[in-house]
Amino acid sequence: MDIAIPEGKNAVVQGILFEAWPTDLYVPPDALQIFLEGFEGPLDLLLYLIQNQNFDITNIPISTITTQYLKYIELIEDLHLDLAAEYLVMAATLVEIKSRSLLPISEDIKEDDPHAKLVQQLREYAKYKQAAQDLDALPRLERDLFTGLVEHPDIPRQIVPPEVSLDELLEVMQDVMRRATLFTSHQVIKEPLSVRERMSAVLEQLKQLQQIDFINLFVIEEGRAGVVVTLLAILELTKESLIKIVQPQAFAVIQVVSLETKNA
Amino acid sequence: MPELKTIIEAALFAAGKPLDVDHLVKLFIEDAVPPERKAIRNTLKELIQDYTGKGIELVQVASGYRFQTRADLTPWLKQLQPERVTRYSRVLLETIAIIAYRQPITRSEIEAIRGISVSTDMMRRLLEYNWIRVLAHRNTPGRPALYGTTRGFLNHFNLKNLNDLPALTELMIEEQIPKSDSS
Amino acid sequence: MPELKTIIEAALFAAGKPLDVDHLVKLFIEDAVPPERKAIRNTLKELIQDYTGKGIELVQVASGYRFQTRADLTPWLKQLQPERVTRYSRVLLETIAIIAYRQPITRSEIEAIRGISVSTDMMRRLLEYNWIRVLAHRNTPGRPALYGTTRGFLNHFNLKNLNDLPALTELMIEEQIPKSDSS
Repeated sequence: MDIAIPEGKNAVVQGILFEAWPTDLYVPPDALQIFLEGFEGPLDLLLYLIQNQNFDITNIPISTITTQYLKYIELIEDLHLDLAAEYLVMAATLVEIKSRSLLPISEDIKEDDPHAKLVQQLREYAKYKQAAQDLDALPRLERDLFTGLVEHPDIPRQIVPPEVSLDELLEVMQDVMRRATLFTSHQVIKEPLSVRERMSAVLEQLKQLQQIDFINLFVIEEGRAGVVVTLLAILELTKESLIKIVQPQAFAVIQVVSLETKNA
Repeated sequence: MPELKTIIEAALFAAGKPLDVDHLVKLFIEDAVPPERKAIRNTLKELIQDYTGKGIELVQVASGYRFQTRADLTPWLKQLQPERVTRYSRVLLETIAIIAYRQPITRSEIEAIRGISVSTDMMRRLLEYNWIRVLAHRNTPGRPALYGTTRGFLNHFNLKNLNDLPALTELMIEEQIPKSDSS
Repeated sequence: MPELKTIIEAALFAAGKPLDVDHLVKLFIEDAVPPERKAIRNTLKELIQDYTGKGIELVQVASGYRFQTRADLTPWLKQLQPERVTRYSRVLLETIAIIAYRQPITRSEIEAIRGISVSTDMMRRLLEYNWIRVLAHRNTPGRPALYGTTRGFLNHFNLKNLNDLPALTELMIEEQIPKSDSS
C-alpha cells in the first residue's frame, strides 16, 4: 500500500481511502467465532483491523475502521458471545471521533482530542503486545531449559509434607473450578468421586497383574453400591482405552487387561 | 546437530530418575538417523570417565544410569539440607486438588485445567510426599503417566476415602460465583 | 579435603534451585579455614568455563547460579517429558510483560494499557506463581497495590536482572510514522 497518506486530518483522507481499500472483510462464520475469542480486548481488535490493512497507527482512517469495528461488535452480539463492556465503550469512542472529524476543527476541541488519545493508547498497547511476544520467545524453564536435582545418596533427604488442612484444599479446588468451568464437562460433575477413586484402584491392581478376572475386581462385601461403582469405573477406563475387557472364548472367564504396554 | 554426548549428558541430568539404554534410545525417536545402541553405550562409558573425580559422578544403578554426588562430599552438602524447608504453595495445592478430583489424570491434563505449566519438580514433590502415584501410562504418543492419589494422601487429610471429599457440584454451589471477570 | 571446586559443583547440582555466593559460603560453615568469597567466585567462573560446550551449562540467573540443560537440546529432551508443553495465555503474558516493563504499577494502570479489565484471578495467579509481588501501596484513594516482578520471574525466564529483558520496540507499520508523541 504505497498510496501517500497525507498526514494529519482524517476527514481529508477518508474519501481516498474508501476507494483504495476494501471496506468489507469477509471471514467465514466458523472461523469468526474462534477468531473473535482470540482478541484480548477492544484495543487488540482495533489494532488487528489497522494492521491487517497496513494502516498507519498515527493515521487511522477513522471512518473505515469505525465501520469495521462496529460490524465485528454486531457479529459478536449475533453469536451471543459474552461481550465485555469495554468493547462498547470503544465503539462509542470511535463514533465520537468519527463525528468530530466531520466537524470543522476548532482549537479548543483539539485540547482534549479523543483521536490523539486513542492513537496514543494504541501505540502504547502495541508496544506491550509485542513485549509479551518477545517475552514468550525467551528460553524458559520447563519449556526450553531443564534443571535437574542430583541426589546425594548418603544423606537421607528429609521429606516433610507440608501441613495443609482439608479446608484449604477445598478452597483451592473451588477456585480451580471457578476458573475451569468451561473445561469441566457435565458428565464429570455428575460423576461420583468414588468412581474416579475406583478407576485408580483398578489401574493399580492391573499394574501388578497385567490381567485380572473381571469378577475379581468386585468386592461383594461392598454391596450393590460398591458393585455399581466398580462397574462404572471399569467402563470409564475402557472408554478412555486404558483397559480392555476380553473373553478369550465363549463361556470363558471374562478378563480385564491393561492396555499399557510393558517396559513403561 | 549437537553431539550425542551432550544430549545424553543433559538427559541424564534432567530426567530426575535413572535412565537405561532403552530410555535413551527413545530420545532420538524423531531423528532421521538415530544412533545405535552401541554408540549410546560407548557414550555412557565416556561420560562415566569424564565425570570421574568431579563433584558428581555418573553411576549405574539397578534401573539405569544416574548422576549422584560424590560420597566424600557429604559433610558440606549436609549444609544444604536446612534450606530445603518444604513450604507449600498454592500451585502445589491446586495440583493435588485436581489430581484428587480428576484421577486418573496426566500432567498435561492438569496443566490444561490450571492454564499454566506444572513443573517436574512439583510432580516429584507430590510423589515424594507419597500423596500421588503413577497408576498407568496412557496409550497415546509419549505414553504420559496417569496420576492418582494414594492412601497417604487420604491419611494426611483424615479421609477414609475420596467420597469424603465434597462433590464438585457441592463446591460449585457453596459459593455462587458472580461471572464477572474472565481470565 | 576435597577440592573446593568439587564441593561447589556438587552443591549446585544437589540444591535443586539457584545458589548465590551467600549460600555457598554457608557450605563451609564447619570448616576450620573456610574459603574466601573471592575464591568461591573464582571457582564459579572456572566451573562456567568447564561446562561450556557440554550438555549442561552453569548459568547465572537472578537468584544465583544453577546448572541447566543447553537450550539447543530441547528437541531431544522433550522426549523425556512427552506431554504437551503448556503455552501461557496472551492475557497472562501481556499482564506480566506490562508489569515487568512498567513496575511499579497498579492494576488499573495495567488495565488502562490493555484497554480491558484484568481479572482479580489473573493477578492472584501471578502472585501465587511468585512472579509478581506487592511493592507498596499508592497514596491515593483506595490505596491501590503497586506491583513489581520477583526474582522467581527472572529465574523462570532465564534472566539475571530486568535489564536483560528484550528492549521495548515501538510498533512501526509504515516507515513514515512521524514520531510525534512519546510514551
